[in-house]
Amino acid sequence: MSASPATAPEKTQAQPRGRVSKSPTRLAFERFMYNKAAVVSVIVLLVIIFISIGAPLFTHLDPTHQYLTETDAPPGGVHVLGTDKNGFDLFSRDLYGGRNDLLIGFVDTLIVMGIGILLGGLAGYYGGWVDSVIMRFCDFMLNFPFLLLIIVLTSIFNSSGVWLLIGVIAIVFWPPTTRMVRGLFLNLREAEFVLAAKMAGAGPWRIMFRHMLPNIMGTIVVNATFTMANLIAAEAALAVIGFGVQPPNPSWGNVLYDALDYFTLKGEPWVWLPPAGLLTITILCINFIGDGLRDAFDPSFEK
Amino acid sequence: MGTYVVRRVLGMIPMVFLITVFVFLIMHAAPGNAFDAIMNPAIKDIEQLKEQLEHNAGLDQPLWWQYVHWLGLFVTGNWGFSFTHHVPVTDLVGPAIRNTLILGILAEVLTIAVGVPFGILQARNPYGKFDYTSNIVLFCLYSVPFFVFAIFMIYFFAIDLQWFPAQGSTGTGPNAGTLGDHLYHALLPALSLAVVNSTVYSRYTRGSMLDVARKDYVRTARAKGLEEGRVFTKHVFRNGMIPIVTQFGLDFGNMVGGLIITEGIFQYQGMGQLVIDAVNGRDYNVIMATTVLIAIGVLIGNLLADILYAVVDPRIRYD
Amino acid sequence: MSENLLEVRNLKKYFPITAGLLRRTVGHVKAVDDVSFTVKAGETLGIVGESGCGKSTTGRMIMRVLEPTSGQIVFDGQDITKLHGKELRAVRPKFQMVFQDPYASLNPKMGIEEIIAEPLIVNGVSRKQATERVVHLLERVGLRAEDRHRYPHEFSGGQRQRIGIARALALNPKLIVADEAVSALDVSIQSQILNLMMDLKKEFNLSYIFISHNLAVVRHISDRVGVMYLGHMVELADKRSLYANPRHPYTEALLSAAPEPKRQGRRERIILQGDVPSPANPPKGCPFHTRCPKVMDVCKVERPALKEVAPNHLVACHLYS
Amino acid sequence: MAEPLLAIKNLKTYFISKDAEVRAVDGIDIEVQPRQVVCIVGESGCGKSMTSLSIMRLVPKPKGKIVDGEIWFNGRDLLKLSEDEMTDVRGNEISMIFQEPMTALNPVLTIGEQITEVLLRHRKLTKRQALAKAIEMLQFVGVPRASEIVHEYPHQLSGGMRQRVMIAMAMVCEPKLLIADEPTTALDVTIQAQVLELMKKMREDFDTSIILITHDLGVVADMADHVVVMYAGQVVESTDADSLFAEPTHPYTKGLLASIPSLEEEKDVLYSIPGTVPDAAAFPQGCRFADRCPIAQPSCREKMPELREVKPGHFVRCDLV
Repeated sequence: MSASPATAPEKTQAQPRGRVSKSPTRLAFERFMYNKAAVVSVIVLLVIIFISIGAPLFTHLDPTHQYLTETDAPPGGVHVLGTDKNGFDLFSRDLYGGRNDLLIGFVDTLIVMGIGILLGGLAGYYGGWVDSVIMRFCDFMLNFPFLLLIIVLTSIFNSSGVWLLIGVIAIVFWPPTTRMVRGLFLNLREAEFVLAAKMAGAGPWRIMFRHMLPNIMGTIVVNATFTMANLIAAEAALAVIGFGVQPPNPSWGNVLYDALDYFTLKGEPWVWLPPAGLLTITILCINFIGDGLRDAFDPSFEK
Repeated sequence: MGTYVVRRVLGMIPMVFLITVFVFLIMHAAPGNAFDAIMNPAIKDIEQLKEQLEHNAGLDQPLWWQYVHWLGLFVTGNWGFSFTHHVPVTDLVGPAIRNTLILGILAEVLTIAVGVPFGILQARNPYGKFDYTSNIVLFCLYSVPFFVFAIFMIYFFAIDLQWFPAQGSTGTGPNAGTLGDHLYHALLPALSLAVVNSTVYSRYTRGSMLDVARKDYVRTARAKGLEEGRVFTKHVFRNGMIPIVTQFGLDFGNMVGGLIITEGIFQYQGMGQLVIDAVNGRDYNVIMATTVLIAIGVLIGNLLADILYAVVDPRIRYD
Repeated sequence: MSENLLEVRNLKKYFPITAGLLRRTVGHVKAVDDVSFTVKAGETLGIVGESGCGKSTTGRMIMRVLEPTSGQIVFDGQDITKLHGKELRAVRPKFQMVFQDPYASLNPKMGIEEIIAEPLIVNGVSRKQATERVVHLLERVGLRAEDRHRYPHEFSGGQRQRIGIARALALNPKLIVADEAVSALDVSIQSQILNLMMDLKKEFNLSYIFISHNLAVVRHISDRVGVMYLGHMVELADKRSLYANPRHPYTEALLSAAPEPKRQGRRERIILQGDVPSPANPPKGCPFHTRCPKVMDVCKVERPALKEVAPNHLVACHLYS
Repeated sequence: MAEPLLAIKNLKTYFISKDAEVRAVDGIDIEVQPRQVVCIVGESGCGKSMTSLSIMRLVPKPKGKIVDGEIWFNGRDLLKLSEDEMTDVRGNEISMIFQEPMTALNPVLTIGEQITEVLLRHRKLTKRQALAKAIEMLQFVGVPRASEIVHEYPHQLSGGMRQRVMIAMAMVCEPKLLIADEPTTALDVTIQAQVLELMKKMREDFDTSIILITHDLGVVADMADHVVVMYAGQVVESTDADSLFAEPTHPYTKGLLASIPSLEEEKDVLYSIPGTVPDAAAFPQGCRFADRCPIAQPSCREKMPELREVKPGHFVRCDLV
């Protein structure tokens, strides 16, 4: 206004001085790019994704092959990081293992968020008996000793494929997300702009997906990021007690599992340090990205 | 309040019932049983023997019968015999519960004793240098999976420095089985759970305290002439603790999960270790008993957290 | 007298209260309890009352965003009480709403054009036509055509309320319910919006139901005014008659309590004792008898009916029976 | 005239952040005489609430900062007191009530605890004596069942009752000055009338001066001895209440009064002040009202007018009147 000295007509007031109008999403993106830790994390994470997907570029060894004549070999030579007590090449297992961890993290996050948005959205939007049924089921799943379920299912349907594990983890992790999404929808249900959309004649799907969802998408994306970190940690935790991805299929967790004995821990740090480090760095990066997203979507959140 | 507790307890019963049905079905849907796992294939007439054993154990009956049979015995306190340990399940469960409680309570006490005060410390002087640096450190620590942390703990404190045992829940020698011995064995696993968990509580406490500090009634307290210390203890702290109690309730399920894995890593003889062994050995009776107990444990934990919540917040009315 | 555009008959909204072990319904919050009135074409009906009197609930039921417990809403000769889904959406364009909170009533993630055009797009108007209409509407409510490319966060409260009005006008409605539409605005902005609404009414031949707690604002904009108390309509009259000669003791007290910005010739203030009773447990008989300075024995047992005591002046009070 | 109880001189309270300096209060002078009710009136964002928080030295840290000025109270400059000395003043010599009685009371402490807290801080009393005093005070402000209410929590009371509790809490040490920041804005009209009446009684019985902050000129007309009109962080008009309503002089005050609909007289079209309040982070160089002023001259935009005495005791910040 200081820039417009003449008696400006009422309607031109209180508007940004000559700035291009930016959508809330664009503003959030700009705020995210301003966050150094988050941007660095994105780069590091991309590197980790690249080396696990591009694992054949770095090693020609097969991570599922047991070099039975060369068990417990120290680093050097063909086996860059040596082999473990079963004769698996550790370097290739560390590289290829990331594929499974990232796959589980990514796919399960998609599944969990998909279920969460669908069921949580329905429960929160419709309320009443729809809400009751979905929420009772959620409560049941939340109280179910889920770790037990995972252990039982994975050990029963003993298979080295990851898809069973992905399915089981999804079953266990959808309820908290559904609950959260339902809460978000419930908060918005009585919002005046939702009533306005109803008044405009918009149907339930339009209201849910054009009005409510975009307004909670920020929170959901942030939550999805943290969920992904949790899911990767959860798979690894299971693997560490022998119930995650089953050998010979590699994962960072099951490499750690095979290192859990006195002599390996004491004398062969090259067995357990790389997978532990990769796991921690991956989770750290994802969390930093989540943190950056949260600040970007909600600039009022602690600053 | 009384009605509420009654309703919640009554609500737990169908929940526990459903959980047992599910676990029972899952167990029996699996190929193989305990006898496959334990029998020596060299035995003569193995098929016949197996059938005999299965008949004795009731495994040739219809599934529903087996379930009803198990349920009937279970509610009367007869939890059956462990196929792999060859002792009554009740004998196994007793010490396991004790060990797990020692570990769990120690871990939770450590978590809260470290996490909450640290969060308060940060909130007392927010946005300062200390707050800023500790926030970054906590965030990094929070991202370390607790089992990775456990491995490092074992490496440094058990293997390198030899201060603590690397595994087990009791030692040998004259002190074996005393409370001190139990705590000594539980400390390392408890710490590895607590350090990472306490970062969650710190972050949460800090946020909650800062949130409350912005509330109108805190301004009122200042307008009344109260000194800063009193404003904090009486107004900020009390209200700031309310969401932390909620967090405690939400955490309960996670804690149980963490305990099972920690016990696995440290070979600590609690419920978690028992479950892992039982699952690996297809030991039905043990699986059923531990599952029901863990489910009940989680439910009771959630209930306690809800009651605690009502105690600290007079606005909550349960009716 | 023109035809009634809207007839509301015996409208009720009860919200159940549950308690006990089995969550049985132990009572009801009687938010709106047997309210009837009409709105003529081109007329503005003001509804005043204090918080919790049921005025907003009434407005929302008429707008069919809240299900009535019982009663009938006849709009333009059609009973719309029981319409649902497609049928309801077919009649919606004829009645629209302007909301209280200029910040919450616009979707922050949508551009202004999308916001105003939504009712048009949903009802099958082409993009191009919709844009033309948006430009026209924006100019009509005192904003610029270029503003359609902006987002809500770039506008002030008063400007947002203009956008909300433009959206309500998009489908050429016959009736607009304005629920505390100027309450959140500063006085100087409030008068801008009131003037705009009165201009638009003439131009588009609108009817308004103007819901507010502010008696002076209601007087300014309305033709007839209804006073609500604890879910009931206690007085309903022509504006002049109501403000010059309030009949119901509650209306009288309400008018005397509203401070008028002048120093000389202020009316004697009637201070009511106590609070409004809870609508979950309303008093028997006349809902106002617990605070009424003119209470009689009959008031405690029998609820007075809304009756015409003077031409076009209806009161629910035993003083007039 | 006697020595003023409170004299604010050239007070400046700014909000300073990385990219902006928001001049919430920008050089105001206000005097409050003993037993006087001074109303500070203005629209949202004019700095009236920040003025009151500045007197209490409770401006939100770390961004808010009193950058200049003096606040003389009872012969001392409050801005020069140590934090300890200031806590002795708060709640004891000056106390304050706020707009939202729901959020201004601590939800987890009983009413009794919250009132006795003030007494235990400023008076040498035992807990039992303090509780007795609290009950007495609650009865005095018209809270029924006072001896039971002290053991109840804020959420169990109605809005009007909560504000009475706030007043009891503020008055329990019999302060010389009560600052009431929009005390009735969140309340219904009939409850507002009760609370305003109570505040008048407080002034009579305790000889307390009151600074009443409000946006409602009706409340001002009802309560004020002296009125200070604020606009964009500055005082634009300051005079006794009678002359303010009889001869409003600043164009803003005039516009404000003309834009309020009346309960008693018919106004065809309300006057409306065009435009919106300037951004407090970027005030124009000259008169801050110039862009909205009907009589503005080019000179108004060059030089900031001083607050000058146009008649004895009547100060106006405008060079054209």
